[in-house]
Amino acid sequence: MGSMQLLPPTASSHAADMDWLFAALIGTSAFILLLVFGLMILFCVRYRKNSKVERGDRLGRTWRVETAWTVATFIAFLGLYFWGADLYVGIHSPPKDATDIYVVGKQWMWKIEHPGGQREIDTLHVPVGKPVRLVLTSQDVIHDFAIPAFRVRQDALPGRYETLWFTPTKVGEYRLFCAEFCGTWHARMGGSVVVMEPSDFQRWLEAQDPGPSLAQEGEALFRSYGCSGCHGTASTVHAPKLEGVFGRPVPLQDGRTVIADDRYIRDSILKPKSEIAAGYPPVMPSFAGQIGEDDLLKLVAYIKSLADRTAQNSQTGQAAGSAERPAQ
Amino acid sequence: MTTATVTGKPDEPVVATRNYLTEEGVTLRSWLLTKDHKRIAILYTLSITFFFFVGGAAATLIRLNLVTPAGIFTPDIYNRLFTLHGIVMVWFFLIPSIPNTMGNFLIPLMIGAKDLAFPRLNLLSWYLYVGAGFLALFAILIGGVDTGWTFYTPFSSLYSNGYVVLALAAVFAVGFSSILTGLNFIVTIHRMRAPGMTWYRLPVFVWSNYATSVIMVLATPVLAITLMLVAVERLLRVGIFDPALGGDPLLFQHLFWFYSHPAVYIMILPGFGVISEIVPCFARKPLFGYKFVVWSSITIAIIGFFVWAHHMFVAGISLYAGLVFSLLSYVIAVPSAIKVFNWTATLHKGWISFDAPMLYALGFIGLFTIGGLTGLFVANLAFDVHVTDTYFVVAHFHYIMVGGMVSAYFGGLHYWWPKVTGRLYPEWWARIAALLIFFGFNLTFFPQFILGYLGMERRYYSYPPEFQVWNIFSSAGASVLAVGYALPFFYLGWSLFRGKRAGSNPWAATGLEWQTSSPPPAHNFDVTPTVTRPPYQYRPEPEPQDV
Amino acid sequence: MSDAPVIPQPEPQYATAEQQADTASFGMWVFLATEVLFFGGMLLAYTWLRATYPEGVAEAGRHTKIVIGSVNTLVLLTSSFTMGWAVHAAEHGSRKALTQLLAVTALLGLLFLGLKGYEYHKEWTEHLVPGLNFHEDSVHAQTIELFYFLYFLLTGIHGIHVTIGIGLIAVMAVRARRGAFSSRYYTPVEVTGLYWHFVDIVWIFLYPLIYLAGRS
Amino acid sequence: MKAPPLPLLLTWAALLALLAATLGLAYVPMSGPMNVVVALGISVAKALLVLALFMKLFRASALTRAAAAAGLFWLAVLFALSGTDYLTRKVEHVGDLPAPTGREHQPGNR
Repeated sequence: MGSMQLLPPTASSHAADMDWLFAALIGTSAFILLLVFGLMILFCVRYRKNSKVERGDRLGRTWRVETAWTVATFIAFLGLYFWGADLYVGIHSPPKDATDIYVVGKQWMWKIEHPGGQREIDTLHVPVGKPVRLVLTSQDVIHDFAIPAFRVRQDALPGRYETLWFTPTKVGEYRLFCAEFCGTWHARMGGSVVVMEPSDFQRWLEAQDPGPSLAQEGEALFRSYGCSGCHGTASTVHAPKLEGVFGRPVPLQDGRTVIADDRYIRDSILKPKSEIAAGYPPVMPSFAGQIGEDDLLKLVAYIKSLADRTAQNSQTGQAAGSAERPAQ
Repeated sequence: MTTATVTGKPDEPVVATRNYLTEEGVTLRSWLLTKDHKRIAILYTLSITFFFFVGGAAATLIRLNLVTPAGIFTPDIYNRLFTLHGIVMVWFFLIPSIPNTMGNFLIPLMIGAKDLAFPRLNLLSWYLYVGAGFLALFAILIGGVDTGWTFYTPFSSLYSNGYVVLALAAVFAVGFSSILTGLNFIVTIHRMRAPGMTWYRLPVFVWSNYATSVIMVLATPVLAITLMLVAVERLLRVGIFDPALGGDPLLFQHLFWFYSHPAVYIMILPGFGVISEIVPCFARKPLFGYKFVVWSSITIAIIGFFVWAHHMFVAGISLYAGLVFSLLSYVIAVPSAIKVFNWTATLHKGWISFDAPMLYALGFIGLFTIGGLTGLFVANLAFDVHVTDTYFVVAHFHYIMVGGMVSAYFGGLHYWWPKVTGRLYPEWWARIAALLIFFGFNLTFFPQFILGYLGMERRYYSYPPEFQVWNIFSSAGASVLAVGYALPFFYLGWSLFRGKRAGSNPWAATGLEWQTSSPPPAHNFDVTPTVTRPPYQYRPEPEPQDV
Repeated sequence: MSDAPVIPQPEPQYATAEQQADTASFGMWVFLATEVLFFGGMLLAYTWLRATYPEGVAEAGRHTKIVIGSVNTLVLLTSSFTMGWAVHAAEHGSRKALTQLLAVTALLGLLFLGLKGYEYHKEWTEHLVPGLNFHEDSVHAQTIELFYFLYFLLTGIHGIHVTIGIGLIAVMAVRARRGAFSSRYYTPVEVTGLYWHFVDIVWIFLYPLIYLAGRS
Repeated sequence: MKAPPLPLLLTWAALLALLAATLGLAYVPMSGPMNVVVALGISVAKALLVLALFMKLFRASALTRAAAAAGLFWLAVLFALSGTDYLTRKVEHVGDLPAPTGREHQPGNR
């Protein structure tokens, strides 16, 4: 059995701010509560039916009293509003140097991918003192990534990214929950956030089997989904070659030109007929519903990694990922 | 309109032999086909009581499950329990509770009318309610629903394995019951007032039911159409709420909360009305700041529509929308605060007695104040990022809806019990129940604020062990609360047969409903009253009030 | 044409017949306010769809049957006119004109439903019914399906309203024929008229949203 | 039956004229959202005609007009406040953000 804990651990840059806000809210409420309860009890005792106390003149012009307490409460409330709004904007403005960690929610687990390709499920390792931005999405229903010790949470919606950032301030292990009801095992969709010293975190990262990077995995998927059958260099099908495509303009059949960015690549996989590259027959089938959100990420990453390669030197398709991963 | 419609029989002094309970016959048929608003109110009271105990049973099982961190039930059963609890309590108890029982019974009496404007519509509304109720029970019995009462897409439209469409149909139907009631009240209050009953002579109870009705009429259709869209989406696998189909789940949330936030005010505004009747009566003083109380109700009904997205601060709405909705939420806190101050000020220099209705009313003010103040917490953008979807929110809205609304419901039930039944309830037992409910409630729900801040999430059938202590407090409180809620069922039932005869005005209260006999005759007033004075003209000593 | 002044006794909850008449018409207005919000939810969904996928909606709009839609608008506007005329006839106590005009209004309503049914049939054969037989090769297929999803809901619910309206009008016509109304008592006709005009107004907005999208 | 009263007849004629106008204008290419704006503007005009003359809102009591306005007001609230979200939302569809490739990520590189 647990103890009679009153406050959760305070382990992020938001947490202390939030606790101060909490204190202010409690202070304001306590003042109003004591006022109301105090007066109620006072009146109930003093003016009980059998009490002989003098009633005398009652409050006359009520509108003065009314105006006074209306204005007073409104001003107090406005103060609280601005405080909260300011903090909220802060919670939604990640610093530029935050590390991006990708989180995909799925009934009923959190799949987490570090920039170096390290992967974990239901556990998130982060270094203390470094800002982290989580990029959240979901593969099925709405989930919510909640870390009470950091005082942050954010819904993860299917089909789009939401972000969430924090700077852990205290080494330790904290609970991680799914806060938006997502089905049978909603209560078990969680785990822990492990905050480590930066050096320990480096060691942890290195000790992880980094596995293939996203791009490398994407390459494997590129074959297993059969993409290489048409887009591969050896293919006889007249399909666009993807080397050097990313980030460059692509002329379309309807005369427009689009930049081959993340969106374009993704749409081309899911809705291939929406923007057909000029000079190619619209023969590609749609992969909507067949490729999961995390696989899609990997495919896009792979095609990106082909950006500065030409068709010749990518025969082996050895993605540069492992070599160029940030120094660890 | 004049007093030309005299039916002319003299009133019996103590026991009204000619009353609505017997006047039109006592057969089942005469009840099931009645058009008398008072009888329909009784029908509603019986059915609502039934659903209150259904929802209460689910709540009991939920609290039982949460005694241990591992939980007792399987997650699927637990998920169905809280969904059942939510759907039944929200749509089959809280929303119709005060309006459809006391509102139905009292509004015509209070404004000096013979009935509501559309009695047949009133009966239809009850049949819709009962039909919807059976549909909901049927969905529960054949396997239940596991979406939560909020039916969030795409979970409800694609992933849930419960009988979602049936539940949606039930809520759809009960929505129409609610719309018809609201329509009836609005038209009645506008068109059926007795001579001299100007707007500022209306009791606050009537005003707050009027405000409630406006919300019912204007918000419920949006819920109905939204739930229909979800049902079609689930049946046909095509729809606008699922991203996989090209839709937007936040569109569902916007539409859902456009109803469901104002619905909170549907639940609480009639409670304000009840308290505004009880407090002056037992303080023997006019209501302090009558016009402010009245206009704060209307303001709440209107601004209540402007704040819905404060349920969505972490759901992915834009930053700007969050700022707007939070500000508006703070604005609506002001009229609520005004009411609390006015009730408190009404006590000043009064002659206060502490009969059971007054105990409930004082309990209401206390619990509602806590609920309202914690509303400031969750309306706060940043703070909501930490506590939304936790037990903090659960505790907050239970303080409003259970601590506030149910206290008001019981307060009103006791206050008007003599009028409705012609008999007095046993005072001692009633006070015991009021105290049990107050303390049991606080024991149940106050720990949940702490749990919420600690990070215990809603809708969890099992939880980390460090949360157990507070959960045990909460469950212990729930058992006290259950006793408190069960008690009135017994002593009120007893009083139906053995209670003392009440007479027409046992509280020496003002208000037209007390001018007619108890129980009132089928057509309410033998002579249509003419009103010459504002409400709540209380004086220290009980004296006969004339009209 | 002269008919005996028929003024039924007011129901017991009313003091006078005027009060009852006022109340009925006010009740209908409040009901119409509900209806506005009922359609409003779907209109918000439509607005969202159109704002999110403008091109798809434009393409979907071009699939709609503009001739039927326009003729139907004409039919409904005309029926509103005959309804207004019927109320006018009731005000002047001309029983025969009232009966005939109500009948014409109901028939126009039936014509509307018939054309609508024919339109649905064509859409079925063109595989435009979402969830049941939808098939579309366009790149905007998903949006077109969503558009038609909303189309069938909006027009379907509107069609239910039309059907109810026709029923009400038919009842009024029968009652008028039996001489239930007079220049001093015709509230039911007036209230039915309010409902019918509202159904017309809904269509006035549905018409450009559905049929005129993407025509330019 | 007698001839219809002139105001009704004129209203009907105006409605039909507006119908023709909206149909014709729908085929005229206009810039941006002007087609929708024009079409809805004409619809509003038609609806006002029906409300004012067929439903006799001109002659109705203030209370009736308030009831009619209430529905529209709350509809406007639904649209306007939903707009605060939709018009300012920066939706990051999956795919809009740079996916991590494991090689390009440098601190400060976003």
